[in-house]
Amino acid sequence: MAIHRGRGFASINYPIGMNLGGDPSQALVHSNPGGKFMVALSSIDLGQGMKSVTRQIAAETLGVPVEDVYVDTADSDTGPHCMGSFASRGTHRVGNAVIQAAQEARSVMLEAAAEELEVDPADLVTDGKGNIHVKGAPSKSITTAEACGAAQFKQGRTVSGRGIFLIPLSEVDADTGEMTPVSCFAHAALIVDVDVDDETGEIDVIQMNSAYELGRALNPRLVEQQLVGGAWMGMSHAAWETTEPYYPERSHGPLDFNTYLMPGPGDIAPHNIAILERPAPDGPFGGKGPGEMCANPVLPAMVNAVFNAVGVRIDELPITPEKVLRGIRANGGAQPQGRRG
Amino acid sequence: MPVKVETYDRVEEAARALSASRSARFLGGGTLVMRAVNAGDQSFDTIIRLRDPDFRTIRMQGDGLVIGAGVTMAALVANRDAAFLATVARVIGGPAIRNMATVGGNLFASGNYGDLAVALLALGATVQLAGSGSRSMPIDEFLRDRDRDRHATSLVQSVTVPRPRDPAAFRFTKVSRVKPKGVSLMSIAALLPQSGGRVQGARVAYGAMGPTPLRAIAVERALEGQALDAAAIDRAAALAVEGIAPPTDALASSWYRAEVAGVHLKRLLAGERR
Amino acid sequence: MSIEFRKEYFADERDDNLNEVGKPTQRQDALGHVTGRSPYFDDHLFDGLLHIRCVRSPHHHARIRRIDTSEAERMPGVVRIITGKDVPHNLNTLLSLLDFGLDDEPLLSDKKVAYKGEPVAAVVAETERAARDAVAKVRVDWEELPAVFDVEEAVKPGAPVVNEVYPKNLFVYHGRYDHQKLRYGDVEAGFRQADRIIEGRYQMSPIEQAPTETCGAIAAPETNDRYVVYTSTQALFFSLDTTSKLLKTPSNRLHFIGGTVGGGFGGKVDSLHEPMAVLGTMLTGRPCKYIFDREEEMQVGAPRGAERWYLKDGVMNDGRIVARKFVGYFDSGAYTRLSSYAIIKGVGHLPGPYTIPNVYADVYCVFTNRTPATAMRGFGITGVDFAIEAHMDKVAHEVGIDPIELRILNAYRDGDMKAHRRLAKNTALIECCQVAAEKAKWPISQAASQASSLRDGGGERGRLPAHTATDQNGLVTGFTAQSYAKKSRATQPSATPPPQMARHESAPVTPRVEQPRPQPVQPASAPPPPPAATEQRHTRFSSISGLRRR
Amino acid sequence: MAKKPVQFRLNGSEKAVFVDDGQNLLDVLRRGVGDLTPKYGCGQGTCGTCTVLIDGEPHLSCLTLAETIDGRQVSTTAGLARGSELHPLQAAFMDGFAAQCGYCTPGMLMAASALLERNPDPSREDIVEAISGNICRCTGYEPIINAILAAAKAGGARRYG
Repeated sequence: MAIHRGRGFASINYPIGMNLGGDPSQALVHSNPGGKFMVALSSIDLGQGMKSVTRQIAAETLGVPVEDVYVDTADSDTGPHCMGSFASRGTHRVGNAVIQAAQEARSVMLEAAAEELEVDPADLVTDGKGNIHVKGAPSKSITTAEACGAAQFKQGRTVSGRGIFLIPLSEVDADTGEMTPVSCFAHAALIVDVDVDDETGEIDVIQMNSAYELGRALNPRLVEQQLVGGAWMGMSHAAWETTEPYYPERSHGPLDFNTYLMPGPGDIAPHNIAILERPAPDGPFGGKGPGEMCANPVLPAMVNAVFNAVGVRIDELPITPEKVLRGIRANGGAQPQGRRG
Repeated sequence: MPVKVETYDRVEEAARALSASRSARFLGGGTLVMRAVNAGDQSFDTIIRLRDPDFRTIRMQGDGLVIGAGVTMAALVANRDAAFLATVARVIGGPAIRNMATVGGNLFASGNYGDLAVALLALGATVQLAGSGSRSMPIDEFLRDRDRDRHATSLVQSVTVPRPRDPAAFRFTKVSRVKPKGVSLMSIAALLPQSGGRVQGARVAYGAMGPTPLRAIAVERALEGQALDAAAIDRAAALAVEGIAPPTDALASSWYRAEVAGVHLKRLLAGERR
Repeated sequence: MSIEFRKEYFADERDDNLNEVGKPTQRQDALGHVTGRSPYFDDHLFDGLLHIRCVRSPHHHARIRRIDTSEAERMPGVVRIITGKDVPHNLNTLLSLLDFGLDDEPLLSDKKVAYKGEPVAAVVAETERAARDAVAKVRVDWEELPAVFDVEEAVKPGAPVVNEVYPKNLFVYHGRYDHQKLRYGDVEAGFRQADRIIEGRYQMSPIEQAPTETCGAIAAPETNDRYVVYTSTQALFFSLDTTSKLLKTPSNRLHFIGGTVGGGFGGKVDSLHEPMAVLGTMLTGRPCKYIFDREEEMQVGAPRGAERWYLKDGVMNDGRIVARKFVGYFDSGAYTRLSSYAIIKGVGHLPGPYTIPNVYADVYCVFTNRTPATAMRGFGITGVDFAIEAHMDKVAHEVGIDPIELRILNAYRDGDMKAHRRLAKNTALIECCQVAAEKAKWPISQAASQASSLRDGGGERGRLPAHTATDQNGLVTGFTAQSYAKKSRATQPSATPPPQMARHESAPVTPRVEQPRPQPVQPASAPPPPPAATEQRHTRFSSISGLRRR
Repeated sequence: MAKKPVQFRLNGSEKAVFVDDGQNLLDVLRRGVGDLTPKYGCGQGTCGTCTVLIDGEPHLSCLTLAETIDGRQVSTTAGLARGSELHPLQAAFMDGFAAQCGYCTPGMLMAASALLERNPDPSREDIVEAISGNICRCTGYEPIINAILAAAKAGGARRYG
């Protein structure tokens, strides 16, 4: 018996938003008289953090503390249209719609503040802590609560805003495939180390090292959640999951979590992540959307690591112990390809 | 048809009710029967439930351990007298499953389940059936006939397991695709008592290598009377699937099982832990 | 596990001093999650709730001769049995909302089934158990038909017809072709010029999204003759509009509530449950729940479909890839759902993040007798990225070059022309490669470690190929182009400006549609800038978004 | 179909309900007494989202015949916090960003709380074992393991219900 260590690499880019565009999202923002804001969406939080990232975007744009904003997702009576949570479009599309809505609400708030302070609204800035003051004269100030209260009860203004983001639908040339798929891409490169047992074909993931470029990490903890969980899913797709273990034969399809295989908590490996941020010109605060792409490099990196370990190319996913063992047998034994780094 | 639950306080009553109906199932820990109820299984309409505390006891009887069929995996792990089985019970399911799944239920588990039954088969346990046909039978016989429906109406009351004199003579391994708690791609249990440095009375059993746990007769023969040295182990491993046609399922193909059975057997016999 | 932010990269393109953005703020939903109070769709209780379970095909492909529900109707607790004739508009395709593809899938089949598990009737009953018991009593007289499971078998002449709407078992693109084409330069010429040809075949497996919460919806009568629907959907208005269409019910009579979902990963877009639950409520006047059990989620719920890719590269001895050809097959299963879309997305992604002067792709959306495929995390991309990156490793091995250096050598850079004929910008592949190598202590050459996405792109690399070889292979007749992605003769992709520009002069963000720019200099006028607002918009965007450099 | 009366303690308070034959505990908790914290994930015993404690030990409520809990103590995530004071595990799950979609969280918390009651100073391996019957599809488990370690350090073994 021998265990062979192998290293595999893969790098990818990932299109942000629905391909070809044509996928609008809207947002509505309004304040109550106390200067607390509500963002109404019909977008979905599947766990990716839609409620949280749009909340931060709204607070940043409004110039108020994040505690002053809550996001309500997905009630078709109150939330305006959104295409949905898929295609890594949430942060990009909904985030931009929220910026637009929040900007409109902010400008009304500043107008109300200006009227109270008897200054030009263009001279006003927010401090992000709940105050609005004259640029360069912090003492001439009013709280956002006072401004919103005045707007409601004295001035008759609605501190609210509407936002939509739509990239017009691109056409596609049937003969050449010429098209405008998306407006920005995220990037990743990943190195995975695996151990391969040359008698059983079993593989263990030992560690991962990666670099992800995702525009801007709008919330670093949410990004971390996506990348750590996404790499786990990539590893799972690579070597565990299938609904049809003998595809294209339809037999022996798993019906539960015992036979639909996914790595358990004892299978996970240390993952060292570096995050690069090259803001997307049209992303909300430069953000792209890391949710989908984080899994993708793991699949090819794993098959490449198996090749490096034992010289077997697994061109059909998932990498089962059986495929590895058959490959080793076909080669007349393990053929380690040499250490990398 | 809606399911009906009948509850009994004495094992004889439960056994009588069970044998009186072809469409009744006995509820152990629920991991098999309640799953079937939830899935709308139309093959039974009555659940027989037993509240007899004796059903959940473990006691010594001579050299053997009498384990009530209602004893859970968790109770088995916690019992000092059953320490030799703890290594097996501990690798079955997560903690919640182990608090529910019973020894009796495990005898009826099929497919990728039933690791304890594999161990009991290797240990040469006997199964006690309750009711009018109250009797004991070797576990080999019980498992052989299990799926022919001969015992579908019998209630397993307890299992008697001879305790290996030398704890090291009993070995168990489970091959799984998920750590730490996948179901069995295969499990192997081996009882290898030695006398004068030679194996005497080898019993080797597989799980997930057939419709029920089964004995590796060719392996046992190859080991019988041998010293457990590398040569003997190799000879036995080469016969790992002699006379056995392993199944194909979602976890692995028949080919793969046949290919690696010898590898895992060899590692178990040689005491290699991976 | 460790995470680090490499702020030194692209630092001059960012303002890192924002108030809220970039902060590790607690999730708005965290307290609800840890107290178990987050309201998922099934966490809404209704008195008198009815349960829906479907009668499903045991066959991969069969004609329905007769459905006999009489015994099931007499079962205790059964309130109603629904069949295809009860569905007001019993034919749909999801992307008809975008005018893409033809209606090809019934909610409840009444003529034939094309995959194992396809629903043909639904039982509405007082308890889930009663529904299950009645499902077992529905008798269907089946006429089994030959089935086809392999994508390449399915497209051969004489293969069983899976989906009558597309008799060749192939989706039709742009009303013209039985596949989506990509033609950029001349791959055959590229292959002739190459030092070596490297080929590969890659197969991606079907995969279940496997959210811990299964798909489902609860519908109930609301006041004012409306229906309220609690749903696990990933796309509220997709589900609402699909329900409106199938049930011929105005959208404003539907009140959909969701947004808190126990994982989706793409598997909760298909909108199968909402129409069924509302239909049950319409027919019974009572709240109805329709939810997949785990077994259904695993095998009847649409998976990420399998993909098969053939790759052929023409490579120079120094590692430069000069031609890359793809032939791809998406296994769509019995119906279209979203596979048609994924293929255009995948083709727009080719040839991966590399600058290759000659690229060719033929990608087919194939119907087979299996569970229809749908979206999953990385949809349209994950499978082909597996193929591309496994292939890159093969190329590196055969050419004898370090795999990371091969990527950096061929990586796309700012200003390069991509195969879909738009210029690359905002690229960062090279930097990711370098940082990953550094973290893993994988040594790479000095040239590779000094390369940059910002340098050495454009110029010759930004030019469209002088000649592109085109063809009319796979031409079909009898189909017309729909409005989705339809090629007009105009040079601008859209005649009307996007709505938010028309409405808000202070729009913070202009959707920047990439344009073909044969001479890649600085990004020129992006379409369609509203006059006079440009400068102000840029200023606003910069100050609010924290972007420094355009 | 006859209904059977069942009396039990849920998070310390007395409950009395009528259950159907064959009805499982998950259904009774959610629809019978309105405790929606345990979730349905499979009904097969393979996902752990419905995990509750019965007499302090983790059980799968979907596989528990409801009438068998008569006279027993059931604990769910609804009973973890003391008023508005979160259980250390809940606080650690928040601080550690150990929940994404949140659907597996109640089951994870129950599995973890049973562990900490028994073993206030668990190793990483002990934790991996304790949550081995609980599926999480979002996080990759690492944040959950770390949160449980952090809760143990913060004195997570606090007895409730």
